[in-house]
Amino acid sequence: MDLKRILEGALFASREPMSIYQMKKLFGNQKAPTEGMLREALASLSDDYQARAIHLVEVAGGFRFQVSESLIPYLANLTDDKPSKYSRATLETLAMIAYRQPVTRGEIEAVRGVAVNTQIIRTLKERGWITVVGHKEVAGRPALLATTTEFLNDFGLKSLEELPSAEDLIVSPTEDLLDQMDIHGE
Amino acid sequence: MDLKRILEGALFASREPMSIYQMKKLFGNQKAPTEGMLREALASLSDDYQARAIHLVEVAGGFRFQVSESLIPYLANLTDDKPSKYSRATLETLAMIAYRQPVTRGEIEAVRGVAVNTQIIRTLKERGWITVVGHKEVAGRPALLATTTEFLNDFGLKSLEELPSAEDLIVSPTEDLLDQMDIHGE
Amino acid sequence: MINNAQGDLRLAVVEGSPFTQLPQDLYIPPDALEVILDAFEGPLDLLLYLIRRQNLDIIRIDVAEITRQYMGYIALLEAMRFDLAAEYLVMAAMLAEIKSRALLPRSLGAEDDEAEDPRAELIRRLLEYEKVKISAEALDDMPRVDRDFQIATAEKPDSDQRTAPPQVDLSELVLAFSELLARARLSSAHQIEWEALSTRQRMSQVLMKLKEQAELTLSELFSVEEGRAGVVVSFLAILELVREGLCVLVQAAPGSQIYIRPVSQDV
Repeated sequence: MDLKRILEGALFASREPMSIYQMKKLFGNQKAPTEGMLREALASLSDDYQARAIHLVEVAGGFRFQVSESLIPYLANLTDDKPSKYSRATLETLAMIAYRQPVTRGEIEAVRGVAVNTQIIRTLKERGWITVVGHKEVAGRPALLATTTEFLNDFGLKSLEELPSAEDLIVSPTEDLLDQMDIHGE
Repeated sequence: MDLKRILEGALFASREPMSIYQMKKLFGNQKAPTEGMLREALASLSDDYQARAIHLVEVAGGFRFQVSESLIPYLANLTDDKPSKYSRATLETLAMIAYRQPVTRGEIEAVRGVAVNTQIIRTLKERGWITVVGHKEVAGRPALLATTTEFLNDFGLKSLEELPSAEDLIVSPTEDLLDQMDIHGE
Repeated sequence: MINNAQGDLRLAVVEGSPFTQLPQDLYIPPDALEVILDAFEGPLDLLLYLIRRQNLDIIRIDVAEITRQYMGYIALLEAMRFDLAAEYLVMAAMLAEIKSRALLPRSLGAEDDEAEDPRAELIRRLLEYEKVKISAEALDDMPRVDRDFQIATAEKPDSDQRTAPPQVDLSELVLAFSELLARARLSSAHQIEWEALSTRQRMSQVLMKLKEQAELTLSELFSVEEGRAGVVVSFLAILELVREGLCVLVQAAPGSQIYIRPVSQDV
């Protein structure tokens, strides 16, 4: 497959801007194209989309496809203003990472008893709340996940120690848990 | 802006497949195009992408752009997250639900000859592939399980009829089983 | 193509080579037993395997022979003290019953009892199960999102700025975790002692630093401002990282600088 097609597919599959470094990474053990070749292919790709409703743009983190601004009025008709919510699976995964970091996906699965969907990890990474801090030296070298500074900021915490102890909550479920639930009362 | 461009932009902006209904919604208070017009524009759009690394496909939930399967080996170099693999028990349970829906857990157990682990059901629900569609009016009112539109979308299907026919897989046991075994021979 | 007479057990062809003596074939190395038990999805699956292995047609199974082999497995598994699911034993009893019925004289006016023929019932179940098994394989072979193909998307135009991401309240997070703990506690298999959060946080920080620098001196990880408690936390974190095999400590000579490195570095 030619370079331009590979980049095109990868850019559309990626949810974040792709850097030149990542584009090279696409080729794994094969010989990666040079930056010059990549930029040339990107320029040609950008031309291909000149007349379309999406454009290849360069932003801080690299390149990405972006829907043209002229679509804003149409897209606005689609959104209903109901605020979205994270699924319980996502919250539990985030909680596991916050409280048990650094932790692998397998370890999260062991406690949750359910496979953790790749999508969930991706959502949390995109949100900027978790990051890969290393790899565990066991079969498959699973990524070790931890929370970020952004996570602390967004939750108004100075450090992880300020996370309320969940263990205390289940010690006396009758009182604390009920209080907790009152806050969110379903 | 012409209809094709609007659809193109909206399809790329959406993470979920877009139904004809949603496409009409794009036009808000303006006069919406007819389904015929939309389908014509979609067909033309699909042609435009014929030679590219992405394709317009129709699945149960509507239309979406998809990156070609040929890109998978490249994309795999980018990420540590391996897509979840499902155990045979999970796949067999899913197959029972897909082919026999709506079905109770007891019915699945009767056919498989073993108890169905709660976790399997939970994994499939969490993945969004199955859901409870009702309760059987027998003792215990067991939940009736069925597959979701998301299941069809994720497997690239327009409807359940597109599932490979279980009957075809084993046509007539007396004659074809031997052939089957040759094919699947371990 | 295999051309053996149906039902002739002594002439089964397995993977191209003729078998005349099936019984020996039943031997399984003891350490393989666990693997084997894991590999089967239940008694029907095991039976199906026994039948397929001999290239036999399900509807012509020789119940006596299959029962013998099945019992052989069960006996082996029991001898190895594997916890057999009750289903396996129920099946053993069922097979034994079918076998004993087969030994009885044919007629005795039981022909009107066709519907209750346990052999027919077993064959029906085997055929039905095989269908599910093959459907499951076919399902797994189908292209699936994220594994075999990706959804193509482009960033929404700027001003529209995608519907704000979901907001999460700290208490929601704590609640999710406490519920998770409560659930994990029910299936008490996961009684793992975890270090204090401060240690785990420090572990993450050390790993994050190592991602940038690949090698750090131990002293770089201690900071005077944190005081004694901070040093203890760092120290515990490093020990835990080493214990979990995530980092190694390297010292060139006694008394010289100690370095910490990730276990393997992709260069």
